[in-house]
Formats: sequence, C-alpha cells, structure tokens
Amino acid sequence: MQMLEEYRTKSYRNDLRPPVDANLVKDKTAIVGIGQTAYSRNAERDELDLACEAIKKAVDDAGLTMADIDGLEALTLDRVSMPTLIGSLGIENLRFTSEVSFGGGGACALVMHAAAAVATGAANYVVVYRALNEASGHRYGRGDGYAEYLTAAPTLHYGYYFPYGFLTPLSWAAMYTKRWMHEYGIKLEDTGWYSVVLREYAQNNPDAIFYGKPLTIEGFHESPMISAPLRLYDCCVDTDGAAAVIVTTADRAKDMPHAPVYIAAAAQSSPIETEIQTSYNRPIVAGLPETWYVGQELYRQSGLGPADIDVAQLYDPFSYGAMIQLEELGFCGPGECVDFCLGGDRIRVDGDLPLNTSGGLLSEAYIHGVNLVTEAVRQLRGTAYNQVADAETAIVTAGPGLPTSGLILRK
Amino acid sequence: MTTPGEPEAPTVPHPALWAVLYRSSTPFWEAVARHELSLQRCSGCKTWLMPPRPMCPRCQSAESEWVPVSGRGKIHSWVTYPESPHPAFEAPYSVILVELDEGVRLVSNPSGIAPEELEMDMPVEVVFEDVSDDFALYKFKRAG
Amino acid sequence: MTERTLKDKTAIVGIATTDLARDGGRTEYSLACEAVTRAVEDAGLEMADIDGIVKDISDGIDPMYLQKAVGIDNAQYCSDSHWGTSALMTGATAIAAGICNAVVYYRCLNGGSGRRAGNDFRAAREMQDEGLDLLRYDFYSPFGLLTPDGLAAMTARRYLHVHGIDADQVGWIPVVASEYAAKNPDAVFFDEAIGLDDYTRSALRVDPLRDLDCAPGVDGGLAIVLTRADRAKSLRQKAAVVMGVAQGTSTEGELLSNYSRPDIAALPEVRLMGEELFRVAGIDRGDINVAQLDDRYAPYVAMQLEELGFCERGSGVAFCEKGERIRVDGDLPLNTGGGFLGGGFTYGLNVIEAVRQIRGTSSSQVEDAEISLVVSGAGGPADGLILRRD
Amino acid sequence: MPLEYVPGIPILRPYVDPDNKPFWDAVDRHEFVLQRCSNCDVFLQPPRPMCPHCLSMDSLEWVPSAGRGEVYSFVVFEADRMAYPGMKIPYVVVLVEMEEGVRLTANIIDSEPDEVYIGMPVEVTYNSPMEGLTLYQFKKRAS
Repeated sequence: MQMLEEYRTKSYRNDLRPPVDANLVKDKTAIVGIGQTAYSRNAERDELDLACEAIKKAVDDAGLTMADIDGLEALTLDRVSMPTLIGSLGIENLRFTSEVSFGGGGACALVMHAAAAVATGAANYVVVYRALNEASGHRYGRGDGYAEYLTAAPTLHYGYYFPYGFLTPLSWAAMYTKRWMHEYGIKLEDTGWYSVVLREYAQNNPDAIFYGKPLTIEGFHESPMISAPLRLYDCCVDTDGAAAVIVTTADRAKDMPHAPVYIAAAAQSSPIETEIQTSYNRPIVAGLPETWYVGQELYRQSGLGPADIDVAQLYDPFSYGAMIQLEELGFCGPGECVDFCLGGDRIRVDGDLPLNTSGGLLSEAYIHGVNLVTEAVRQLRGTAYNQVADAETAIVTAGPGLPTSGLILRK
Repeated sequence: MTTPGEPEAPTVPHPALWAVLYRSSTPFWEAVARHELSLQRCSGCKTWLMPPRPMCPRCQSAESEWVPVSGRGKIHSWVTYPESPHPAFEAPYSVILVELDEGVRLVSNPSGIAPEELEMDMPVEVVFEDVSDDFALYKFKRAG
Repeated sequence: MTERTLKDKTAIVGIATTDLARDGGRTEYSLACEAVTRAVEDAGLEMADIDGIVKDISDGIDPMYLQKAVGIDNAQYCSDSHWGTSALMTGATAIAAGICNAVVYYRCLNGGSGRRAGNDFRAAREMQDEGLDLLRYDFYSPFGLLTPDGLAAMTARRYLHVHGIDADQVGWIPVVASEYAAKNPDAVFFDEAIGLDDYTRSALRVDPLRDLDCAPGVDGGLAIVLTRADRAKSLRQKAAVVMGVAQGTSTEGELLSNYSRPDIAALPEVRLMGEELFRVAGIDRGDINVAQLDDRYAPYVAMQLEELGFCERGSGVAFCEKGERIRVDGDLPLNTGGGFLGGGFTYGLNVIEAVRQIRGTSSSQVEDAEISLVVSGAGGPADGLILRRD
Repeated sequence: MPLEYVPGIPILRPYVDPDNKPFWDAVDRHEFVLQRCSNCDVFLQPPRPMCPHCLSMDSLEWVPSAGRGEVYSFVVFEADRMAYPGMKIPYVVVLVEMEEGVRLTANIIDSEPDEVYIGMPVEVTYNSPMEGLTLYQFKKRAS
C-alpha cells in the first residue's frame, strides 16, 4: 500500500471510484428547506429545545408538515438523543436515521448521507440538523473542561497528547499551521484579511454574532495571540444555536415553495493516518489531504472545476483552516492562500471567489458548519444578506484537518 | 497508570443527583423539591408531556403549562432487583411504573410496600422524600 | 428514471468473527482489525477495494483508527448508526447511490470482560455521559432503574400480565437457543442443551427476568462486507443478496424504556420496520425460510414474532412452546446459531448467521433456505434485512 | 523557564492498553521504544495492533530508539483558553520527527518558548509530573 499516493502525486484515480452515471445523488437530490434559531452567546435553552425550533422552521420553510419527515441525520457529537428528539417532534416513523462522526468534518456528510437515503428510496424527506450550546455550555474547544471529568486520556492516541497539556483542537491545528507557514515562508504580518472580510460580511447579517462589531486589519493585529500563529480573531466564535436543512429528491423538490437547490456533488473523505487535527504522522503535515480528496471527488461528480464555482462556504474553525482549503480545492496554488486573501478584494462579494458570505464560523456563528450549508442555500435562492449576483453554483466544505466532507450545490 | 479493564474506584453520587440535565424537566424537579407533583401539558392541544420536552409531538406547539396533579394512580408494572447494581440501593428493592389518574406514567419506588406485596393495578398515591436540601424524590405508597 | 429502491442492489459477500470468548483479554482495536481483515479475505476482496466504513455509534474504535491499522487508504462514506445493525442500511444506501463500491461494517466489544457490560452502574453512567438519552434517564436512575435488564423486565412483566402468559413457558426460547448453540462451535454459551427445568430453576436477574432470559456479554469482533449486487456474482462466496433492508422508529420510543406509549407490551418499531421491510423486498412473511430475531431478552422474541405477523398478538410465547415450530425443521427455524442467548449479545452475529443460512454453511442448516430474515433492535429503534440466494 | 506544573491539578494520564503497554512500560523504566513491523521495516506511531502495509498482527515488535530527532513544528501555550490548567503558561508542545521517521509530541522541558525553532535538535528525556506517572519528554541536544 502506498499511503496517500493520490494526494502525494496529485493524481486522483477516477477508475477507483464508482462511475458518475451510477451516482443517484448528483442532480437527483435537493435541499428544499432551511431553518435556524437565533445565534447567541447564551441561549438560556438546552440543545433539545434549539433543535426542535430549527427543525420546525426548516419543515415550515419547505412547506411540509412533521408527518412528512421520515429521515433524520445528526452528528454523533450532538448531545440531543434521537429518541428524545423524535418524541418532541412527534415523528411517527422514521424510516432512516444515521449519524456522522468527526464533529465539524461531518457537516456536509450529513447532507450527503441524507441525499443517499432519499436517492435510494430509504426515505422521502430527511432532516439534517445541528444544535449546540458551545458558548454557554460545555465547550469542546477549551482545555479547562477536561480536568473536571477525566483522569486519563480517553483513547490510545490521545495518550500521546493529553499528558502534555495538548488537548484543544485549535492548539492541535496551530501545530500543522505553524509547519505550513514554515514550509511556505508565510509572513504573519500578511495575515488577517480573511478575518477582516468575514467581519465585514457579518455587518450586513443581523443574525451574526458579530453584527454591529466591525474589525479593522489593525484591530486584528492587536488581538491577543492565543497560540502562535493563531490570534483571537483567527478563531471561530463559540455559539449557542441550531440550524437544520431538509433534503429530498429532485423530482419532489420541483413542487415545493422555494426553488430547489440541487446537490450537484457530495463527497466524504477519511484518508489514512488522519486524526482529529493531530494527523502528524501523515507524509505531509503542511496540507489538508482530506479536503483535497473531497474536492477531487466533488469535481469528478459534478464535472465542474474551481473556475465554475460562484461562491464558496469553506469551514473555518480558524482562519488558516479555511484559507489552506483554497489551495487544496484548487482556487490558488500551494502556499498562495494568504496572498489570495491579501487586501480582501478577491473574497469579497464582488470578488473572484466570494467566501463565507454570512460571516462564516468566525463572524456569523459556529453551528458546526451546518450554517454554511444554509448560507449556500440562501445564495442560490438569491436571499442572502450579502448576495452574490447571479450565483448559480456554490461549494461547501466541512471541517479541515480531520475526516471531512463537501458539497457542490447549484440552482 | 490507568488500564481500561480496571476503572478508578469511583466516588458515586446518588443517581438522583444525575437528574435535571435538560432544562425542559427543571420545573418538574423544582416542584418535586417543594413536595408537589406537577406535569407538563401542551397549552394548545392539552396533551400531557412526560417526559417533559420543549415541543408538543402532536401539534408542534412550543407553548406548555405546568399543571399540579393529584398524585394518585395505580401500578402498571414493576420489577424487583434481587441484587443491587449500585451502592445507593439496598437489595432487594423494587421499581414501579405508576399510571397516574391523568394517564401519564412515572417510574418510581414503592414506599412502605414490600416487593412481594406488589400487585398489578394496586392503587397508590404519591409521597415525597428529601434527598438533599434542594432535591427530593417522589415515591408511591398504598392509597388510603 | 432509475427506480429508487434498495431492493437487490447490494449483497453481503464477506463475513467473519474473531474468536468469541467470555473473557478474551484483547483490545477492541485488535478485535476490529482481525475481524475486518478476515471478512475482506472471506469476500475475496483486497483491502484497497474497501471505500466505505459503517459501524454502530457505541462501538469504541473509530474508523480513523481502524484505517491506520488495516490500511484503508481513503474511506468515502463513514457512518455511525445508532442502533442494532442499522449501519448496514446506511452502507446499502451508499453503495446503491453510487457513492462507494464496498463497505465494511464492524463491531468489536469487550462485552464479556470489559466496560461495556451494560449492567453495572458505571456503564449506565457512561451511557449518560455519552448523551444517549439524558432526559429519559433522569426519570429512571433516581429510582434504581439503572440497567438494561431492569428496563426490559418492566416491559416483560406487563407483557406477560396483559396476555395472561405463564412466565415459565418463555423458557422454551432459551431452551431451543441452547440446542442450536450446542451445535454451533462459535457459540460460547451452552456446551449442551438445557431443559425447561433448567430455565425455571435459573436465578432471577431482575424479577421477572431470569438469568437465562438475558443474553450474556461476550468478547469478540465481527465484520461484514457489503458490495454491489452485480459485482457480488464474481466473488469468492455465494452472495447473500439484500432483498430488503429497513429501519423503524416510533414516537414515545426510547431504548427499552418505552413506558409513555399507550401499550408498553408492544414493539411498534418492529411492526413498522417489518411492514417496510416486506414492502421493499416485495415478499410475504410466509416466504421466509429462516429467521434471526433479536433475543437479547427472551420475551422480546415472542413480541417480535407477533409484531412481524408470524402469529397473533399475545401468542408469541405459545408459538415457541415445546420448540417444535422454531427448530430447524419447524415452520420458522429461529435463531439457528443459538442467537445472542447462546452466542453472546453482539449485534451482527445475527446477520452473520442469516448469511450462513443463505450460503448453506450454518451449524443448523435449514434445508434449501432461500430467504433469510434478520431483525435487530427490539425494544428500541429496530432494523432488519431480508437476504436471498443469488 | 523550565516546564512547571500547577500543584493540586492532576495531569491526565496516558491511556494504556495491551496495544501500547510495552511503550509506556518502557517509559516507566526510562527507556524509549518504538513500534516497528519487521516484515515491512516500517515504524508505526501511534502504536496499533496490525501493520497497515502487510496486515500482519504478529510482525509488530518494539525496538529500542536512541530518542533523537528534530523539532518538526511546535505550539506555545500562551492563553488560558487553550492550556491545561495543571500546567503553568507559557508552555511548549513540540512535534518531533524522530530519526526513525515517525513523529511524536511532548513538552520541551529545558527551553524558553522563544528558544524553540523548527529544525531544533532534541532528544528524549523523562519526567514525573506526579506520583506514579512517568512521561517521556524532549530536551535540547547538541547537533
């Protein structure tokens, strides 16, 4: 076995993948409803409550009733138990449920798994949701929570990190980011534009956590260093909230209240030697092979390329996590993403590649990437707060640096 | 070092103190602490909601009310543990499923009824036992 | 337009178990690796052919770590399903939708020796920590209703009461399971068959459930390989074509503690799942030659027979009485490998036995078995498969 | 400033199971070993029960390592938000590429954060943050 040979040689093997004409997801499935709660720093409600509201709104948005729903897709990380959720929503019989692990890496896989279910008749209308109280409740991303309930690392591989005070996803990511900066000679003073542009987007989005709180490039560079090279404003915004989408078949979608947003491609990738942000024993640490695989598969299925994409929603747990994806997805060359974002014009709403137009996870909300899917849907419906003119295709990705997933959506 | 087969000797709280993790059920437990039994009911279609929840499964309304109930009912089923799975419980002990007059069912323990005396449809009524200063449990005794 | 169905699109082409033992002393990681490599080999495939990984959420070994050891270079579909063997259905959707070519399902547990025994309070607490059903446990654990056995016993008592069933007669289910298990070298429990007396003398686990009503834990791993039905023809083994696959849930559904629904002595999830399963497969229950039902708890077997329509409500125990109908030459040979009662509680073992019946390699082979039914998840969300010979 | 711990907050222990017990047992003895597949002559980190190249479970062995390598990347913990409360900030976690080719993380225990750089030669050492716990660590080494 040649480990990650396709990635190392940048030669994607179409012959290893199922033929595109056998793919029942491509163009045959669609997103027909979206819903979300208010995004806040403290919802004063639990995740079950938030999930119910977002799902109800998505069902309403699709012009359906709860009785139509027969599929449910959740992240394994979600604290809401499925039976409890089903009991609150009053869904009589779910014909299909599945869960996706890998945290934020599963955000688009949720949609993909739902699409596979409707494409094969396993269900008619599948709800995809994520609810979390990341701001006010238990924080996945913080080191201080662990001491309260752990005495030892929970798995074999974490045993090589946790005893060394190395137990937060952002610090794990800082490790590969630093290596990437080293290999490509990135200068810290050139960074920050990504965060600034996303904050600009948030100023037009009243749902965004950072609505009404603009950020200048100077303000960015004055923000505290969390863990070099990551500053406070490189990092996503802990949020309480929930978002949901409804997936069905393309033919059902035609007769629904909103113009359908078709799934032109859906992909998931878990490359070998990948861990959750600690994939330090892959041949290349300064890169995101999972994003490259997802990108290649999305382009193979859709027949589109980077030049065909009108707007991108790239999962940004921290700025570099989104920016390096620009390289892996072919929007710029290796080591060029900081230049790509320099000054911000290319990623603004009238730029070459409008990026994370709701403010993304940095400035809108951190709903584990399901809010990037909803923003892509709004762009293709033409109802976004920062609407890209004539947007017809959107790419959406899930968490970088761990097994991930992605979608290409089209009008 | 920790090995998976041999867990740390745990300091085990009473399982009652694991409760009230969801906000939906907080009013229920607050009432129990006041020695009252109060159940959640949908404001729209008047469906009883037990366990408590943020949305009514019948009409999807998010509005609900808390209604004091009599605490009278009858035994719908029960089990008896001949060996205790937890140090807080002394075996043999029974767990009963009570169907309240309102039709809602609650899991509980019998109060003053020995395991061998339990019978299907036995009329029972609620009693309360304090576990801590701000936490109580509801149990059921033979109805008078 | 392509017909949207899972019927006949996929096939189980590889199965394997590790040694199953009451106390194996190996890690779940190691068990998973062995089971997966053996199942892929059984199928006559290379590891490079595997591009999807599905498993149960409660299984400890994440696909990422499986990949590190068994060398799956890039998994294009990964799913953690929640209950029973429902991950096999998600795997089937992935293949049928053209997302991947071959999916491996695996399960590995130290149920005999390790922390997943399920019936001690630490495991119960752990379940809470994993957020499985926080709200519901709030209303059970304070009263010492802490174990799955206890949750099931509550339902079992009501079931026996409502239908006026003599509890001792439930014993025919473990008795017949022991007969099958004694013939199956993979089944860890029951070196020889027991009689009904042994059942009525067995200790009460949680009254009314006896020890012999409850499937014991076991250490071991298993794996199942699923691929496209058209590709299955050229592989090493006789394919078990997935004729139908389905899941079912119902409102007021919980995991074993469905106490808020009108009739707690019923398994509506199994009924709904069964209706869907037979609809997808396009056959009638009378076409089933052999069945593997979920016997984690013996009374639930009787309830499943009723919900699936093999007998009238309340007559499931009578159906099994004396064992004649459910033995290998009976109307409905049932749990022919010894079930979970004889082999240990591990979802997937039932599927493997269902596949063996199609291959003709069961230790209690049903003559000319063409169509094989398997059900998992009784007492919670249910799932099932109908397999057929190619 | 060398690595310092905060008294009273236990350090999280490694997870030890039969798949990696020889590694942590060796660390207890102040010995450093790495897992290797003798069929493929490939080192594997983290340890695992099977070689992903030849799918053998019997060819895995534990071989002594000189414990030498170079810093491949590193993270300085400067803010409470990211740090473990049992360790005084700032502290450094280094990712070290060992001479054998595998990469491991640990703290660097004898260097100031601003002394650490990518390519810095380091070697394994050991410390005991609390009673009954021995960890491998890294310290600087003359190149």
